[in-house]
Amino acid sequence: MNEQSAPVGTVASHVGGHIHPPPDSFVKKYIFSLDHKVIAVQYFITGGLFFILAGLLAELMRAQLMGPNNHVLSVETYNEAYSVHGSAMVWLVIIPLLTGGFGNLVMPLQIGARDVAFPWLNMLSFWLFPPAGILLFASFLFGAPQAGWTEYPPISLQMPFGTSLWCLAIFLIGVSATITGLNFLVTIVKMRAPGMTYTRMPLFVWATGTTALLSMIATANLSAALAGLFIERTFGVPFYNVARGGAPVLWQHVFWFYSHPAVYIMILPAFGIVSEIIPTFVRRPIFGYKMIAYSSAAIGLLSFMVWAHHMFTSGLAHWEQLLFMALTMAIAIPTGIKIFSWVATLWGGKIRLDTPLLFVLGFLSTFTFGGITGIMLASVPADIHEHGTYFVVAHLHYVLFGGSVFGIFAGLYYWWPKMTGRLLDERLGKIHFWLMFTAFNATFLPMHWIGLLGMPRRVATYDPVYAGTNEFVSISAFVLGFSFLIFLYNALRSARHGEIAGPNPWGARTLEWMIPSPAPYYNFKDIPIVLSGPYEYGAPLPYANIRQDLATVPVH
Amino acid sequence: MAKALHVPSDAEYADVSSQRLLGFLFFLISDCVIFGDFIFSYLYLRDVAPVWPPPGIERPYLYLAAVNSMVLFGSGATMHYAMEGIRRDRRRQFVAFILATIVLGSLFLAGQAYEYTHLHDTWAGSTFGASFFTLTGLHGFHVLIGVIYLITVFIQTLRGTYTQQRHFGLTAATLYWHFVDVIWVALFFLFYIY
Amino acid sequence: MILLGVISAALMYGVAVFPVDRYLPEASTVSLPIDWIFKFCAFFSVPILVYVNGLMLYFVVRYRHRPDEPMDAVGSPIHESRLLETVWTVIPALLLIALAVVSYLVIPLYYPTGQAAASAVTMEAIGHKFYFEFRYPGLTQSVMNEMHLPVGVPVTLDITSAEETTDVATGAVIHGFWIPEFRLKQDMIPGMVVPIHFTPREIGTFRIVCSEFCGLGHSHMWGTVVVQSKPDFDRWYAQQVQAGRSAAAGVAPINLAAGNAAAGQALFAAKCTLCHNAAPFAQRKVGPGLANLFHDPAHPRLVTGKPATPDNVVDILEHGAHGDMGVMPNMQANGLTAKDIANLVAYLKTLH
Amino acid sequence: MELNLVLRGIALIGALIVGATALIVLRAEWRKTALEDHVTKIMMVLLTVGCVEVVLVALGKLGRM
Repeated sequence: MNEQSAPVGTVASHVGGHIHPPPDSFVKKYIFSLDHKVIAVQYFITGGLFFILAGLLAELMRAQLMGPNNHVLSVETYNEAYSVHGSAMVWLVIIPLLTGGFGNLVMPLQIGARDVAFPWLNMLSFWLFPPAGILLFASFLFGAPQAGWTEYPPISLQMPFGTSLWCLAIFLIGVSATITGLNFLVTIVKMRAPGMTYTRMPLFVWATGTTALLSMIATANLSAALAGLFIERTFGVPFYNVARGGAPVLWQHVFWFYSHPAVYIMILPAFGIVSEIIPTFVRRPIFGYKMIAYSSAAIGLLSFMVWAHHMFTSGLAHWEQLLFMALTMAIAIPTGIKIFSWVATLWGGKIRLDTPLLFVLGFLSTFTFGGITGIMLASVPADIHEHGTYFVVAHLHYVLFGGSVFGIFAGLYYWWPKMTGRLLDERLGKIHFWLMFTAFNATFLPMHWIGLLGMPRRVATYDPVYAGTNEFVSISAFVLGFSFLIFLYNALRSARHGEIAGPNPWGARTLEWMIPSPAPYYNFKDIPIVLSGPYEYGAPLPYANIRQDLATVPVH
Repeated sequence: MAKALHVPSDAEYADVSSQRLLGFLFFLISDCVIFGDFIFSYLYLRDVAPVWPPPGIERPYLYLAAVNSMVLFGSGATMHYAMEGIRRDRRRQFVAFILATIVLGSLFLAGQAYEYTHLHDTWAGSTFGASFFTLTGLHGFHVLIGVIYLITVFIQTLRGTYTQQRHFGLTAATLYWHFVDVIWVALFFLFYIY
Repeated sequence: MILLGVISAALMYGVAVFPVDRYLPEASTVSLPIDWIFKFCAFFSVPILVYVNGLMLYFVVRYRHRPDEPMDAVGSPIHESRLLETVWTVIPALLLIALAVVSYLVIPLYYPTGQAAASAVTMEAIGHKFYFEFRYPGLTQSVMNEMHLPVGVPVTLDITSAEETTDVATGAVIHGFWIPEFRLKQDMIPGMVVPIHFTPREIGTFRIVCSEFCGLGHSHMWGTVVVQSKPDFDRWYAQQVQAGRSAAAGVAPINLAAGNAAAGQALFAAKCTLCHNAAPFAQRKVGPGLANLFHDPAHPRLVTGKPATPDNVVDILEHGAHGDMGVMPNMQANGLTAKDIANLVAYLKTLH
Repeated sequence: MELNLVLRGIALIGALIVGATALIVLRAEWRKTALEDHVTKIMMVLLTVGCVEVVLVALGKLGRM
């Protein structure tokens, strides 16, 4: 405890300076931990397990779709598989990993705080998450949901009890995400180290802050919508059932009012990760810091106003179609600004092509493509043809897989040493990247084509004219699944054989690298004082109260 | 162990309170969104219905609701004066007004219960009933929680948990109670006036 | 930069001349502007994709950290460039505005507005579990799954979903009405009628696909649209009028004795197994298992409440039924002839 | 109909008192600047709106039976 010396000067009364006592038992240290870094690891492990389960469901689906009229799965099981796959990937994998995982691991460190504002709520958020996942997968025992992750009524009102479990599971996740959002937002507003103005915050913090706001507001709405669906299913309260005066399109409105912001909840943290990794490996300041930061905020704001672009074929009034089309196109502009700024940062750098940057470049390539197809979907007449087809399936995987999941892996390779103290193997990492990148494109690129030609989504079989393409897609999907095993091996291997990382293996300049790896439970011995922005490569470190002798040179 | 007994300084208390206040306001915002979702549902269902309320459905009794609203709004005013009592260290003012608030809140719940039992429509009976009972029920649940919350902070205050300087729990309870009031302003308009 | 420009230009040219019609016929008038919009997007996307990816690769190679450089070498300290940032904000914005304007102009083309709608023939398309029903003006009966249209005649299609029963468990669902070759899609939403407007411009047979998940039969919910010349269409229409009259007069008799169990088994596999197992009652899919249909002491009565006799089963096969498990479509919806029904009953009799 | 009049009377008088109180509180709070004071101001404005609703209902100008 001697290390935990009394902080000095003005810093003592700063809110980031408070600290909870050190954990004194196994349970408090690893299970009901209040430490944001331990909670982050808990999110990573739990989310990783659900990623494997949901991924296996995807492989089963692709096995069924190897050929037309296959009978690997029954039609019912196939419907259940894609519904649970989608729900789990969105709510049990991407959102918890990016917000609960990276947000918890990195954000408090980057703002120079000793924990989040409400550590106990943080623990509660996490412990709502495994039960939600178990409920969702337990729904298979009672007839899992079949109507996709969107669960449009009236069909979702007609399904067996599993759909009610789905409602409960996602409700729990919703509560968890709302609490996390609230917690992070207070943390970012109140607990930044002295001198860290909003425009000196690392870009990941900007992204996490915007995400937190979206989580807090949009996810509360999701909880309400799910409660509506649940009480209609359980007590027959008429909201969505036409026969009782309800309106199925109402669900689409309230669902997408959550789920479009949710798309940005899933991508903004990945933007943040990319914005951290690029300057570190390019060894120069990020190009257009303010534009990237403000575009995050703009995306956050606009994301609440575009939900009905998922509903262009749901009989909206013409003015609604026009309004939502225009707003959707508006949101493409800040997204474009980010992409162009990242590419411009590469100019004139001293680029080290390590695995994290490799994943970021993969992200840029695939996400840009997903963004472009997004614009095609935003135009109402084009969407009339593309809606509900494999084109949409391809688009959303380019954004959520090519975007979020590539971002997650980039972040994992980047912050793994901070989390565990050891580096992941570079060679295995590069093999993982190339295999994943190639298999990803081979899996999802052809889907655009068959979607445009007339293959609808959510089908267990299809017109035999698409057989060849589907077979190719399925084989690629199996290779894609295999590529994750390389990562799994690499991760397990690093526990024993991984190179010891040291505090700052990449020579980065944000605050999380200014302390030992893994970070001690109190994070900062003294709360640092921030003197300027975090990406001034070549200048002296902009921190007081930090050991100045820490190297900011990459170790390899 | 020494840590656990640590008594925060005034500055620390102010810092922690400011965090909690912000967190509490964010909680109220997200709660507001939940009400907002069901209000949107109500307006949407009303918009697509050919006639409103649906055929055969009677609206609840207006003037009882008016008196009941007045009771709830009155409790908002008394809660404010209870809070003022703490801020100015006038204990008896605090006790009198918070008790008045608790009584008025319970009266509102009683009025609500009377209204529920005398309506012909039910929760699952029609789209009107669905929205009406979901929204007012959710609100009534908030009032109930609020009454329990007020009783809790009242007892805590009697035990000396809160003082003139340190009373974040009471601030939060007051804000929560005002919030519940203000939600009713919207619900009263939607179900009895609009 | 120049190389990337050349690649972009080549690809843009490729997009511009891409023969969409060869891969997916542009069979309705609105398919042309919709494809044009798609090409517009693709055309301007090409340079964005080429430059983002190309510059990324070029920079990574050109500005790589070379082994002879010191470990702490850093790159250019430039933070921003107002000019560049303005350029890459304004140009995409202008392109998006152009796209929005074009889209705005195309939207009215597939909704019945103005004069075009006035001259159009109005029909109804209704989604069922799991087939499409079409109602023509002047026909007393509906046409199932196969829509016939005369080429070149404007059509307004009122699209909705059938409210099969008022019961929640078996009630109406949302279907999607999609004709890929027409580039037209509209969700079939119970309680809502949404009209769309188009003119077929090519003769041929095209698919109708359900594009919104609607239950177990969704994967198989296909129909066809047959676009014919005006004389062919008139001939078909006259036949339908005739069929309607004879239907009103009474259906062609079904000769149960002539039923062929082997043919019935093939039919059962093709048409019935989506919803029914050839297994005991309890092994239900959408409907019950049918193995002991005529010999099940636990279920002596059919869904119609009548005894399980061949004649009453024929009745269900002909006219369909509404039950607590779901809806059994009628013979038109299932595409069955009188002979098919006889074969099916013969097959069902052989099951124990 | 007696009951109607009694209830309307109670609602009218009560709402006038509460509304006036809310305005007085609003005036007293107006110059304070802490976060919770701003929130209180918003709440008091909305409370006044609520009282106006009740007054108008009691006077028979608004409301549906």
